[in-house]
Amino acid sequence: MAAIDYDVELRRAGAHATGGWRRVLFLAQRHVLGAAGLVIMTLFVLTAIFADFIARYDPLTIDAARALARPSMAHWMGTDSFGRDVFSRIIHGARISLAVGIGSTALGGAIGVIVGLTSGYLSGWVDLVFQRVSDVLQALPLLVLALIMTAALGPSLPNVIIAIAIPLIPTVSRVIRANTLALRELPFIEAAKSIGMSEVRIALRHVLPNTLAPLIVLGTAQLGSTILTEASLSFLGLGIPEPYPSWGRMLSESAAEYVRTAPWLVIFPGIAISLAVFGANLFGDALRDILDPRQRG
Amino acid sequence: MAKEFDLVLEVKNLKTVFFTNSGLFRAVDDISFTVRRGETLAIVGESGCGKSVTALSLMRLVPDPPGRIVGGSVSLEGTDLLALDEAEMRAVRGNRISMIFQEPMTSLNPVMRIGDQIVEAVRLHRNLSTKEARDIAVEMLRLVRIPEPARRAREYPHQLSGGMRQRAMIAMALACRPVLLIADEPTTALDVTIQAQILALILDLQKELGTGLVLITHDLGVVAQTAQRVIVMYAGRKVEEATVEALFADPKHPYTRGLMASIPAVPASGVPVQARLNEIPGTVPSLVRLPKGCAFAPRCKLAIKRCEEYPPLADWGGGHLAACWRADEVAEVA
Amino acid sequence: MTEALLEVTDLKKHYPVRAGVLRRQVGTVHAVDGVSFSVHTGETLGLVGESGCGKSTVARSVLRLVEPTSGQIRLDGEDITRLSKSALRPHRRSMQIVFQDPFASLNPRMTAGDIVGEPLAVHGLASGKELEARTAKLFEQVGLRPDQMRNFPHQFSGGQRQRICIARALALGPRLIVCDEPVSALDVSIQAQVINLLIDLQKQHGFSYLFIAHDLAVVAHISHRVAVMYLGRIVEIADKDELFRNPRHPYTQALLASVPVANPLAKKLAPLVDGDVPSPVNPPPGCAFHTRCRFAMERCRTERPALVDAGDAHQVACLLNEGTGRGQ
Amino acid sequence: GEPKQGGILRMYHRDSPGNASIHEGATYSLNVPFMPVFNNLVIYKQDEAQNRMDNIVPELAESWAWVSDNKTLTFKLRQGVKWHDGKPFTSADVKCTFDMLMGKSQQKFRQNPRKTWYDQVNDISTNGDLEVSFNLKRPQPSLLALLASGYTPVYPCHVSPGDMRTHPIGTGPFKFVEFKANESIKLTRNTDYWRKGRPYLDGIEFTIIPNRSTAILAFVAGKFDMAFPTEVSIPLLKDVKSQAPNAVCVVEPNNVATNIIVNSSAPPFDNIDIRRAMALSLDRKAFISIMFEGQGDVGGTMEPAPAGLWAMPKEMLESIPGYGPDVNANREEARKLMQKAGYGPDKHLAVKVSTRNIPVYRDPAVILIDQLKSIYIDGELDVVETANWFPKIARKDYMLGLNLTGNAVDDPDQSFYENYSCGSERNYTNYCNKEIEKLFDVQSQETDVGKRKKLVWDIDKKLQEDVARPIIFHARTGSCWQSYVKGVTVMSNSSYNGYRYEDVWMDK
Amino acid sequence: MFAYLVRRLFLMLVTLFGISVVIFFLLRIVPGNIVDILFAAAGYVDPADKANLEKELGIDQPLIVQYWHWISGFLRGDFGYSYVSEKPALQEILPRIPITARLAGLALLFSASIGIPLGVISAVKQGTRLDYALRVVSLSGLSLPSFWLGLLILTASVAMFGQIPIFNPNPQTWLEAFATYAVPAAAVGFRSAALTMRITRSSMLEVLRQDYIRTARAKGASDAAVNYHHALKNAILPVITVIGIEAAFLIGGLIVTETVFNIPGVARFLVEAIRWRDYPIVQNLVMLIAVVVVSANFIVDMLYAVFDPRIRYTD
Ligand SMILES: Nc1ncnc2c1ncn2[C@@H]1O[C@H](COP(=O)(O)OP(=O)(O)OP(=O)(O)O)[C@@H](O)[C@H]1O
Ligand SMILES: Nc1ncnc2c1ncn2[C@@H]1O[C@H](COP(=O)(O)OP(=O)(O)OP(=O)(O)O)[C@@H](O)[C@H]1O
Ligand SMILES: [Mg+2]
Ligand SMILES: [Mg+2]
Repeated sequence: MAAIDYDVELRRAGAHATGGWRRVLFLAQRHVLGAAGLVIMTLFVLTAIFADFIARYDPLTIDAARALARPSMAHWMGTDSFGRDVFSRIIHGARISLAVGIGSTALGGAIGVIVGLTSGYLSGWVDLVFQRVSDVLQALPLLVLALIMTAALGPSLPNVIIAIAIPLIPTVSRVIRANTLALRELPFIEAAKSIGMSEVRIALRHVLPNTLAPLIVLGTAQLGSTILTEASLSFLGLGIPEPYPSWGRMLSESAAEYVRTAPWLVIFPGIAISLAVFGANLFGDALRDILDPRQRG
Repeated sequence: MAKEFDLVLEVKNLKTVFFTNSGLFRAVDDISFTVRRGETLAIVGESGCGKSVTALSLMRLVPDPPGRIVGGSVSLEGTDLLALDEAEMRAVRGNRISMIFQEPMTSLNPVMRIGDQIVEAVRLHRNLSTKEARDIAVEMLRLVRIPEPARRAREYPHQLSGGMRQRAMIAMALACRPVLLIADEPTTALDVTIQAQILALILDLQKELGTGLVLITHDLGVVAQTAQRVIVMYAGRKVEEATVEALFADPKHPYTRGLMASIPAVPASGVPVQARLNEIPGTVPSLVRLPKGCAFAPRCKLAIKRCEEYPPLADWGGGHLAACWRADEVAEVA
Repeated sequence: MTEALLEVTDLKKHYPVRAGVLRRQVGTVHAVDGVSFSVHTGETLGLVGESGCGKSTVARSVLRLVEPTSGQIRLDGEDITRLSKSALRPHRRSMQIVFQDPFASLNPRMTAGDIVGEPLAVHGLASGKELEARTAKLFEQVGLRPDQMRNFPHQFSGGQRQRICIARALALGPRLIVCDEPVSALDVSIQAQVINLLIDLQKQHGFSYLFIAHDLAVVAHISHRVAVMYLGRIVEIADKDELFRNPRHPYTQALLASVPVANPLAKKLAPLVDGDVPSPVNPPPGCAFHTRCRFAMERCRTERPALVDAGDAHQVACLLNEGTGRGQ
Repeated sequence: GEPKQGGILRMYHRDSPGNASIHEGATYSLNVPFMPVFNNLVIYKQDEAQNRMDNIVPELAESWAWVSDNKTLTFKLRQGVKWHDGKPFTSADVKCTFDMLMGKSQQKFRQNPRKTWYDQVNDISTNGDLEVSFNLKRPQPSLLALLASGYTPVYPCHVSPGDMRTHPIGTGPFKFVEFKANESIKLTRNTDYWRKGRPYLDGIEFTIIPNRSTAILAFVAGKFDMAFPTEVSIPLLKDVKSQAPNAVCVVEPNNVATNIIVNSSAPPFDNIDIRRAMALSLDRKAFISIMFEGQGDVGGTMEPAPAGLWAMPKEMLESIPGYGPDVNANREEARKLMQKAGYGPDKHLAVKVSTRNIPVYRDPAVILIDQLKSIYIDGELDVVETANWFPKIARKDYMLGLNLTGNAVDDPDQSFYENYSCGSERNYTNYCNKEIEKLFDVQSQETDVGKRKKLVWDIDKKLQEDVARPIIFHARTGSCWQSYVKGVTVMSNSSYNGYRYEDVWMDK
Repeated sequence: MFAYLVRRLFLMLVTLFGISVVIFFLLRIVPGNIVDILFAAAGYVDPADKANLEKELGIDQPLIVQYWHWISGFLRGDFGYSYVSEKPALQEILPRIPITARLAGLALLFSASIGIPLGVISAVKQGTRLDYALRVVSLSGLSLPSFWLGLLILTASVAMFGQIPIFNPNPQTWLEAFATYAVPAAAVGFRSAALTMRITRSSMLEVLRQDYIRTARAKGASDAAVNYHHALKNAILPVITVIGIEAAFLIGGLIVTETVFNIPGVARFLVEAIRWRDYPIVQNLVMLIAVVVVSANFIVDMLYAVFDPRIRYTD
């Protein structure tokens, strides 16, 4: 048997990382990819918040004189055909992507949670109806639904958020419902009943907090996919309208025509989207490992 | 097998640790014991004291990471299992040494037929055709007294009751006629009447096949009814070892004694008034933050200053080992 | 004895087994199939039986955590079987439950203090400082330190968690505590502590317990009277001494014989019954135990024995006991 | 070299036209694939880029003449022409076609967008199988120009308008084979074509590729012999030139004017000052430089010279407010007007700029919004789905709209009556000025081209000064084909008239 | 089992009915109809002509009547006529189905044949560099906008090979036919394979912790036998579910892919039909897609029963 360095092994297992930031640091080391994801997400959020300070030009100002400039010191990512600074637009685009991502995830999530909780908690015919409705929503292709929704509502930021949020509802509500059903069987819920607690209070105080972990995991995963959905909608001409610098919009239609003459118009927004979604996915993945107790080694 | 060993298993100074993020768990700390042919050795102790890890260490199935066998030797009929490479060890597992687990439901593969699971065990170690192996499987099921074994062999685990599943596990474990069988709490998940059936079955088969048996349990009643020799574990250590008669007649370790006293007994007759039990105060210590010296000292009425030093396992006569400085006073004080 | 605190008469709980297009009911789980018993003030009634025989269902029905199919539950003389949820609320203070699994019984996201104080808050009995003080008192009562109120359940050991559960049950000052296998999940050496605590509390406050366990020894220790269940029915009920000295039902006898005695010199294990417990969906006709009973007669297959008094307040449901007495 | 017979011309198509009936459509998405199926009475000469009165040539008509005070236009028809289904072509078919266009026949088009073209026609009369006359209410010399447009094919009498939408029958050089919506359109050579030796091609296959970048990539990769005409944008043109240096590309104006439709029936644009200010704020050069890298034209209603026949002289154009070269001065003036109307640096005017959700509409709208910022107007883009665009405009549910107006023929009659006369369905802004309308009639009847031009210039200038429908620019677009494709001519003052494909051949 | 089938079928019908209602009314809520669009294309509006046309197409009738017309026709297999092409809707839809089906099938095949093995490897090698690399690749697959990926593939292909892998309606050879579908299928399949890989991985990790895996090891089974024979058999269940659900998502992915690669399949056709408000096409096509999706879920459930003997669907 080879000699074993206990300290090394323990360090690897994270025994030194107790409490507070040491634990966070350890988790970051253990989940390098997740940490990278968190860094990307943080940068993304900071960019969105401080877009006005980071961007070097107004993202909307048109200047024919500097149209289609190659990436240079003046314009790090070049300019588009309107002479707008691509870098500034990407920086401001973070804001829109974040708004779409967080907005639709939060909206779809909130409704999904309410539906899922009610459905799982009340069961009976309410559940049956909700289940069928979510069957219906799930059998309709998400993009088709979003397409019709944006067509109905007209393309604007809030409408795009709503259109993307609606197809999210069944996904979220299914997860929450399954969780609620599982939780309902647990003795602590029965204990709450036995002390005479009302059903609503049980649902809010005991069931909901315990569905938080799967919700967060689902949320981060969805965050990424909503950003992608917005991009796809934009590609099909139904995303956030001009002149707002949505990344999807920057990539779509007209920009695609520049794929070889001015590739920076296509490359940078594409990278921005991929990176943001990638970051959200990395982080979500790690979060799932950390939050899901069954995943712990 | 070239030669018949009387001493089937000899474990010396086995140490298994877990490296976890809350620290180093010395789950098995310097444990030694032996099992003879046809003998039943019981290991008792409370939850988390290292019984299962001991068993898994013998099979070399301790999950790594986080676990690691860090010392000692396990010799099965003279071969040191810890020195074998993984392929050699695979040839031993399920063949010369087998194990039955606590949860019969989760320990069987839910998507495989019972018969196929036994067939697999046989074919991994015997060069037999599927047909021959299937015959053996049915035969084994018959041996563990499953009615209509040929039909049951084609069923899936969920179609069997808990008792029958455990019988199937036993059939699988014994299919290759191992020299050593490890049973890790084989009846804890079962009802008392079924438990009695299963234990009787295991003892019968053991007698029939001459297998050495390591029976792990936390139920002193089961120990009394099944074992020839007993090891008592506490916090990863062996604190006492004796023949079953000696242990029950005269427990030498305060923990063993406390345990025996705290177990309510079915009144033989006329005992009954509702009365407080003798309790052992405090809780089982965490394996990471073990007290210095004797791990039981903080809960022990007999604890003295000296207990900060770990008491060696001493022979208190007739092979009755106990790790306590005041073993000879235990009977009087308690 | 005095007036019964809890009186259960002919309690039945059938769960539907549904199948088919419209989820029509195709069968019934006879989880509890006509159970009657009473618990007096200050008394402990033990309830034993094998897994799945309906013990927990009895416990839950008594507390109206499941709605009984039929029968009557009287608490302190008042019929609570059909009370509405709100009418039931005041009665909830009189009866509480402690479950088997102390891990699952505590909301992992609440502090121990909040968990124990919650019943008081829900019933508006205390708030703020007072709530804290009363919670602290409850902690002391069950042998926990008040400074542990801020800790979360996972920071406690199994025994301590069960104490938290007990403290929560005590909060409303109940008169009846239903204990559904409160010690089965605990370590042997801890089990004694919890049983002692329950006994001490009973002595202090005069609680009544309905104490459920599958371990005969534990039941024997804590109970005044013991009822034995098999497949949804009580097959025997008697004073503890009487029952253990003189078990009359073959099932009770088998149960007693199957318990391994912690004495190597005592008789070796000899299983008295073969086979498995039948399914409660299709309980055998007649006496449910006849499939495993060594004394089964032709009549047992068709005739269902009633629970009859065999003298000394010893009731048994076995045809062998009709006039004579013991089965063996 | 000598034209060669044979080969199938593969072309991509920018989108799927709704149907195959030219008379029921108003987009050159229809003309490009279906013009080859038909013949007109007369047609602009297909191998000359500029459409002019003097290069109109006979087609189904062998000759024509203006008679009785220029109030009757008589055609002698070609003999022996057969429809693709074998039936003979006669004067009855001509009468049927134009009666239907005027809404006089039993059978009706589902929609008839160019009905107004024949407002001055009283009736059609035939004289035997081979003569047909258009009897006018008053002289209208430009009728001939309208008849020469690709929009004016002759339909057979014996085929219902419904069938013409799905399976058109014509007399043209190519026969219709199939039209799979969103997928492809296939034409095959009319072996029985009256013009001997034509067409050269065995057939034409259009593959519908709505995604422009995919389409261009496919052209560059050699999948197609020809790109969809006048659809190659200036940036893509550069791309094509670098990737496929052998391809032949031309850039021509296409007589499509990008303009602003102003809702003058509601505040704030009911105020002429604000309308003027808006007109003054435009930096047309910037539009052209952004959209076409400089390759576009500034003009009034009529397409600018030299491709356009009716454009105002430069000095005249620059005298119109907002057309002057000094953008800053214009804007200074605009700001004054705005201040007069009560707006200023502290009080901006919020305006919605509605437009269709198509890049050629959206992009100039974005630039417009940016330019309006300079005169205290905060514009917000309101993109409208095609389905809702006209109903919205018709409801007057907009403030400013960015619109494209394509002119089928480079003739003032078509453009003035359609877009500026009171009550015309395409007069989206409801601009109505009786005096100007009188001038429309005057110029329309004028047979002397020189005099007519003067009249037209004055009208055009007045229309711009009234800010009826400010024209921002006239576009230019590219057309590309592989070098072995010969005989293609891209029209320079219309994008609706040049797709007979009789003269196209492939040197392969 | 039979009762279960009947019950499932009944629920499927309920779902399909729900979908028919949703899509029907959703389409009518969306402003604008075919007539508006036709007139928009012609650039003018004439209220009388409009009314005529609306009458001709029957869209002036009360919604309930329209719904009944449609749904009763649908049940009889009469899908009506496309508003745009004026051809029978079925004739428009049917030829496009095999194209999309081939594409989707290939993408799913791609997804399963790459995702599952890599997922197993990643789980078995958990925590190693290989695992990290595979996870990064799979996550990047989930992060790339598929139209962007498609565009880059097209561009690169033209730049490097002078060839463009867009749809070829008349492939000459078997290889050409395969190439027509393979590249776009790969572009969609990448995302789907990434998803499958992730699910396989986490499902495998879950299963590898189970007691019966330990039992298998205790029998002396080799790692390969344990991983592929014991674990994968159990881990495959959630993977099947995800692949089943993917079927619905795939349609969404196909919309952009069919656009970029100019494939005349149903997905793009659907979008085009929505744009034209071609109700007969949209409604019937959505119903057909829904039937496929719902059936896919049904098949997945049935596969469950095949793979997991515990599931017997008695209720
Ligand atoms: N996979 C693991 N990771 C970390 N620690 C472990 C692991 N398995 C066991 N341990 C630790 O080893 C110690 C001994 O565990 P073991 O399972 O042997 O106890 P046991 O005596 O079998 O208890 P029980 O009666 O509950 O089965 C425990 O305290 C536990 O914390
Ligand atoms: N919600 C339910 N729906 C259907 N059947 C149920 C339900 N709850 C319990 N049962 C069935 O009722 C029977 C009695 O269950 P119960 O939990 O009361 O048994 P128990 O005696 O407490 O068993 P254990 O000792 O395992 O806790 C069992 O067969 C069980 O499967
Ligand atoms: Mg164990
Ligand atoms: Mg129970």
